[in-house]
Amino acid sequence: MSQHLPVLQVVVPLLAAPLAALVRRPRLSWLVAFLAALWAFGVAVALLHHVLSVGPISYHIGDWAPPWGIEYRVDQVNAFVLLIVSGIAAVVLPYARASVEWEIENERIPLFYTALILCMTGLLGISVTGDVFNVFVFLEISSLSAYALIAMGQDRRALTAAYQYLIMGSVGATFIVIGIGLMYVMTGTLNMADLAQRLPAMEANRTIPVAFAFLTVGISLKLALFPLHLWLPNAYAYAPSTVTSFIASTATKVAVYMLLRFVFTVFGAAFSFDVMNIDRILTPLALAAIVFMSLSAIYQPNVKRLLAYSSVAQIGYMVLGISLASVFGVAAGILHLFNHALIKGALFMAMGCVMYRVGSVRIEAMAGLGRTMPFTMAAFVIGGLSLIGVPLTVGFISKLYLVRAALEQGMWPVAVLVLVGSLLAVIYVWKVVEVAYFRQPIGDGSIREAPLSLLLPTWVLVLANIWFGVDAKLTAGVAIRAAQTLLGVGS
Amino acid sequence: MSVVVDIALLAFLAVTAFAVMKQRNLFAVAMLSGIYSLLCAALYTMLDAVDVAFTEAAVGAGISTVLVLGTLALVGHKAKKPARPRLLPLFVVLITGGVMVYGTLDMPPFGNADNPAHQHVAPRYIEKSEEETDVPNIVTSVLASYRGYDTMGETNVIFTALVGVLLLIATGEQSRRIWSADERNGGVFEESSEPVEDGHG
Amino acid sequence: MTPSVLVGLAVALPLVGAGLVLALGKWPNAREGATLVTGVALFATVMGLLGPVRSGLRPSLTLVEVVPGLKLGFQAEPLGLLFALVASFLWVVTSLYSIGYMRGHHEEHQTRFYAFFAFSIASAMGVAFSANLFTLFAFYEALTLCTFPLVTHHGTEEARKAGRVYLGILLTTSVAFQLLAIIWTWQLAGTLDFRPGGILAGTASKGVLSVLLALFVFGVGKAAVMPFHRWLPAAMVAPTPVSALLHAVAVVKAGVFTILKVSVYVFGLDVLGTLAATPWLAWAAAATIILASLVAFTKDNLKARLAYSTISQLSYIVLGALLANRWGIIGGGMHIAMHAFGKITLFFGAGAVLVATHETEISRMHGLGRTMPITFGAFFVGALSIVGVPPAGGAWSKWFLGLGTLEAGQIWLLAVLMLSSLLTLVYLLEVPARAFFGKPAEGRAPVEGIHEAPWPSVLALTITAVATVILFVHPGPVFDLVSLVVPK
Amino acid sequence: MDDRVILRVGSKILIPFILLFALYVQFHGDFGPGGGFQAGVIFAAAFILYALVFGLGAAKAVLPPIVVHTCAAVGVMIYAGTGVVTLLLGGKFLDYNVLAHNAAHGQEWGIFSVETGVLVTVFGVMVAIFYAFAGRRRAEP
Amino acid sequence: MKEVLGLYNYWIVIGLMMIGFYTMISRGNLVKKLVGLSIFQTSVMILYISMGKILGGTAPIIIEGRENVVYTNPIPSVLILTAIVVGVATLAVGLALVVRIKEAYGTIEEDEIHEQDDVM
Repeated sequence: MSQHLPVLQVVVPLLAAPLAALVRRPRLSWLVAFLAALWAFGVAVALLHHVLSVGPISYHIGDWAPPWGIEYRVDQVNAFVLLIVSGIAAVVLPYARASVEWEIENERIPLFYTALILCMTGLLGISVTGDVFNVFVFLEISSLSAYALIAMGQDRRALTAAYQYLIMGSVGATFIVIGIGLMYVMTGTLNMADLAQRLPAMEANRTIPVAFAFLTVGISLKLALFPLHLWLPNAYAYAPSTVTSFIASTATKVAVYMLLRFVFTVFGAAFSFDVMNIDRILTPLALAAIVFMSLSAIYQPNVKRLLAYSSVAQIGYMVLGISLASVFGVAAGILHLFNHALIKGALFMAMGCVMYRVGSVRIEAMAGLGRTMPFTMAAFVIGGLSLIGVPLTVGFISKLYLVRAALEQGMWPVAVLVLVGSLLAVIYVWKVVEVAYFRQPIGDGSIREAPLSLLLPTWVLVLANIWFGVDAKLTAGVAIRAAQTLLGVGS
Repeated sequence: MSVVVDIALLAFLAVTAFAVMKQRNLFAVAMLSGIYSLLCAALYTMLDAVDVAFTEAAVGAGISTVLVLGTLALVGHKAKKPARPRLLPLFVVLITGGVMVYGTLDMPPFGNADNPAHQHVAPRYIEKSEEETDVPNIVTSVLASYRGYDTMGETNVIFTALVGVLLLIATGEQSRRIWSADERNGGVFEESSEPVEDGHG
Repeated sequence: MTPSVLVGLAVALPLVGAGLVLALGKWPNAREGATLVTGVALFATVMGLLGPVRSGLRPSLTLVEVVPGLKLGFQAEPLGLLFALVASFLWVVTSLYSIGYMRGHHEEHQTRFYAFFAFSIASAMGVAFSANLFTLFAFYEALTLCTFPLVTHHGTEEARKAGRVYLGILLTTSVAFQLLAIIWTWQLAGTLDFRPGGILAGTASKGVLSVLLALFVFGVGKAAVMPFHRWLPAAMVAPTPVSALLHAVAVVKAGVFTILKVSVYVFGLDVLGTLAATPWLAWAAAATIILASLVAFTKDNLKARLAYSTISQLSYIVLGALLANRWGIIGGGMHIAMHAFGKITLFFGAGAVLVATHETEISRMHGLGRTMPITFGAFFVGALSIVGVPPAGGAWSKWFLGLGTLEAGQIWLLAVLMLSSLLTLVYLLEVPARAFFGKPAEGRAPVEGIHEAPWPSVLALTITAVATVILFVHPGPVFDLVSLVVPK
Repeated sequence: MDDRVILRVGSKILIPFILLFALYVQFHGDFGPGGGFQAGVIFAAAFILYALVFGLGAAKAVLPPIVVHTCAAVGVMIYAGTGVVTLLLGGKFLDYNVLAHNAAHGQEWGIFSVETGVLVTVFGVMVAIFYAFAGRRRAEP
Repeated sequence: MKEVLGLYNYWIVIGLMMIGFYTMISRGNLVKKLVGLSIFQTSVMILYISMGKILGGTAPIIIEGRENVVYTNPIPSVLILTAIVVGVATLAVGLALVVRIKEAYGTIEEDEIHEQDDVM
């Protein structure tokens, strides 16, 4: 069965989704979803292990050899992304049970879990496929379910946020379709590897650069690259806690992966950087994201929104790494992909705990939580330190690689801006911490620590933040190898 | 002959699309978009894409129109006049369109059998599909077998749409919790000034 | 136990202590007992390393390799050992002092206080024994974060503001400059290990290395070179034992220690001496010495005056490092110990006055010397050490620093040192002078009813004052240890 | 029960033909335009017509929501399940060749099976979405 | 001349796309935005199908017993079948959202919704 792992990664959750809808009982559908996530995680671990020890896997669906059939192709890059998506799902689902029971009406819960698995399935599907149109199909699965999930938030602004996301997401997806169409018309193929072979002959052509532009803009909309991020803050802020935790740590990451895949594998670094000069656009935008979005985060009165802005800034770090186009830079981007998933997962889950007990995530609502919810706030503090990039947390490792990559190319202003971003993070994280620890608790003192079922998964991620910050050999090693694969150097 | 029909259809499409943009009665918009789909279906037939034409007619003109009308029955049918001409959207659209036109300049000419798209993967389907799958309709064989996995994804997409729709509007009653989430705490952390129906405080 | 294990133990013990403190929070006596026992055990552990290090061993311990080439590891070398010895010894004394102070002052959240105190010491040990720049930076930041709750201990608006300044400056400098410098070093040298003779020789142009040096000097915000000194006076809102140990010894010494380490083991004195930036930065330190002394004059609040005095004295050590010669390093290294004992005595004195009389302003301490003779006597001895006159230990370090300036041919720097000593003499000795010879301030009840602070506090400040004198009589061990850093 | 009698009678006559046409589209998909998706839409159209003419309640009586919801889910499972069966028979996912003794036959079976899945899902989804919209009461401003 | 005519076809389609796109991003009515999206997507589909067309070709359904038939490229058709489904799926979810927004805000005009949300 092990040769079928790539497809089982996607198909089993895909079968679990209708099952979760059919069982109709909240607890049972939760169980189905949880098992699906666990399965996906197990398969992802096996795949990563296989890829690292044996090498990339190509799976021909329907036994039609590419480019005639659809190929699943797993290498170091997407094996890592699969691990992130499924890992976060496996942690979020145990967390979801209590949180969802509290935030979602009972009769909707089975469908909620169905949508959650569908979202995960879509993201896994995007990551694992080697066919550009298949990317689009699974992108839509994940997007449609994400729109619905975000709209489940209790605040009515969740609805408008979801609508805005739907509009911008659909524009992005349509742009991607246009890009795919233009590539197809010039090459006659949809398979990534095949495209990569046929595109270099087309470099002098005017159609391919346009295809490239549409794909990049479309993907940038999906990954919320500044200034195309407008959908993100509200969507993260008003979605249910579980949804925010899951989507914030996975959806944009997979979009970044798409960017990597198209820029490096399909078009090739030589075309993207030497002909299209994509770095001249991406680097300034990434830096602008880091600075302006961190500044915006400082002024947010709602902590989930604050973290959302911070996410846009952090996406800037990933894109910055990619735009450096060196092994270290791309590795830093990929590493931050993983690390930021851990960081934001932990932070949003901590906020979910607060939501569960306090009913609000406004900054004022944090007052005194350092005393009333010590474990939740400790999780937030550690997550926040990791976000800032304090040594021995994952955030530090990301910044280390990123700054080094920038220095390697003599781009010291970039290095300085990256660090300035960290300092801005200090301000917005500390704003929350101060309120939590220095203000008197409000209310009648009925606020208690969050239940264990919420705390445990949160702390799993918090500890992962430390673990992979202290021993980053695995993650950094994979990231470096992934970057080498993408850039086609060494191995 | 076919070129004339082709151009006429495209002209009709342009008129319809423009009318959709200008029209403020949403019922009319719904009907126009249905017409747009039907015209598209006709165009697809002209372009030898009969399966697509069939589907567009059934989905675009049929299901989509029914959905829009069903929505309008719930939300009313008058659209406000746009406050003022918006320059930014126009700018974005012109740029996008300009870039696309630029991109077409090197595109292989319309309908030419030598185009690269017709030379690489497609020929094998045309030559071998009957033999390999015993299905004369190549679109069906590609859809269900060669690229069957895409179609599975597609099936999943509509299933996802259903899940989304049901999550949003499954119950007949209106959602209970549509106001600010902070309301439950007695408005201590009031975030939105939007009061509950009877107002408070 | 092998010396390597001792190194690890030195970092781990305070952590264990913190755990014990938290566990015993409900029983104050047991809790303070735990702190004291841990302190003594720690000191013994560090002492255990003295023999091996003096005999030339450099026991080391690698915990984990974070990413290839980047290790979290410890190594005992003379300079770090000296810092660790000073910090661990003074931790015991300060713990003793704290017991009197915290109880006498009826402070709240004492468990949290002692726990974070222990965490801070663990971080300081980590800094002292770090085997490479990465480890040093990790514990440097940990030290900042662990002391933050101590600075803001009272939780008042004032404390919070001070906390913001504290964290703001220390994190900004360390992240924006120091971290940048560290990653740059990593990129240039391919390693971050501390090696005798440095790791940067021949890796980049002198211009680049000059920039790098400047990044280090200003990036180590804990060394409080102006203009990044504001955090230190701000930190004075903390309870006095915190100011005494952390902001006169552990935290600030971690800063200057970092600069010494970087000078000796990253740049190497040979490289350092050739850089254009070195003399300029030395002058920045010199300016800090003078300016901080002048500011100290204007402060009536005793702790504020001591804080500015600290800023001034820290720059002596920075200056020592930047002289880039043997005497400068020896003088700087010795000053870590000498200043520590002197300054902690002064802070203990300030705290004792506060506990006994609730006075913080110098102008209101007239006549207190008569009722608190031990306190002010000790204060006098401490002040002498800071000024650098016999019979206190500070005389030796200043002597070697002076030698260093001469060897570097910087006669004007020597003049700066002299002038500053003169200023220090005036602003520090003013305090005991007023206490012994001044008349009681108006508006305050006469001195009856006031007596010495609780006995643990008095005992502590006596110990440090005596130690200051002993360091004058017996500077040998300190000198021997430091000179191992820069063999002839 | 009044002036819409022609509509009612007309649709009653029409609906069976629509259903029949849907089946034709489904099974003729191999040879001409059409297939599971189009057939599903037409199938659904028949019921939607029924609901429009006879009312939502009547339609739900004939075809309860739970049935259409189940259809939607089961269709997906049929499709993916076909793939799983091919896996279990030792082939690649969706490799229909292993479904029968010769490859072309297997393909036929496989395509039929997945088209059925598509039909069932599309039918279920379309009717269910229609139910959802039609069953929603108008929001009073 | 023929080549310009060939491209002319594409340009009209691009014009259609842009009308849809403009409707979508410039109009404040939420339903109209979705119709604009739908026109945008449909026009992209026309582009695809145009790319697949071979002049003088016939629909890609194998005709038994005849040789030398030129069949139009089936791949764009296959892709667009999927795209149509995706389009209607997006439309359905979008419309459901509009229904909910109407219930929550009492309006489906973007500016009025913003007004309600901005009054903090």
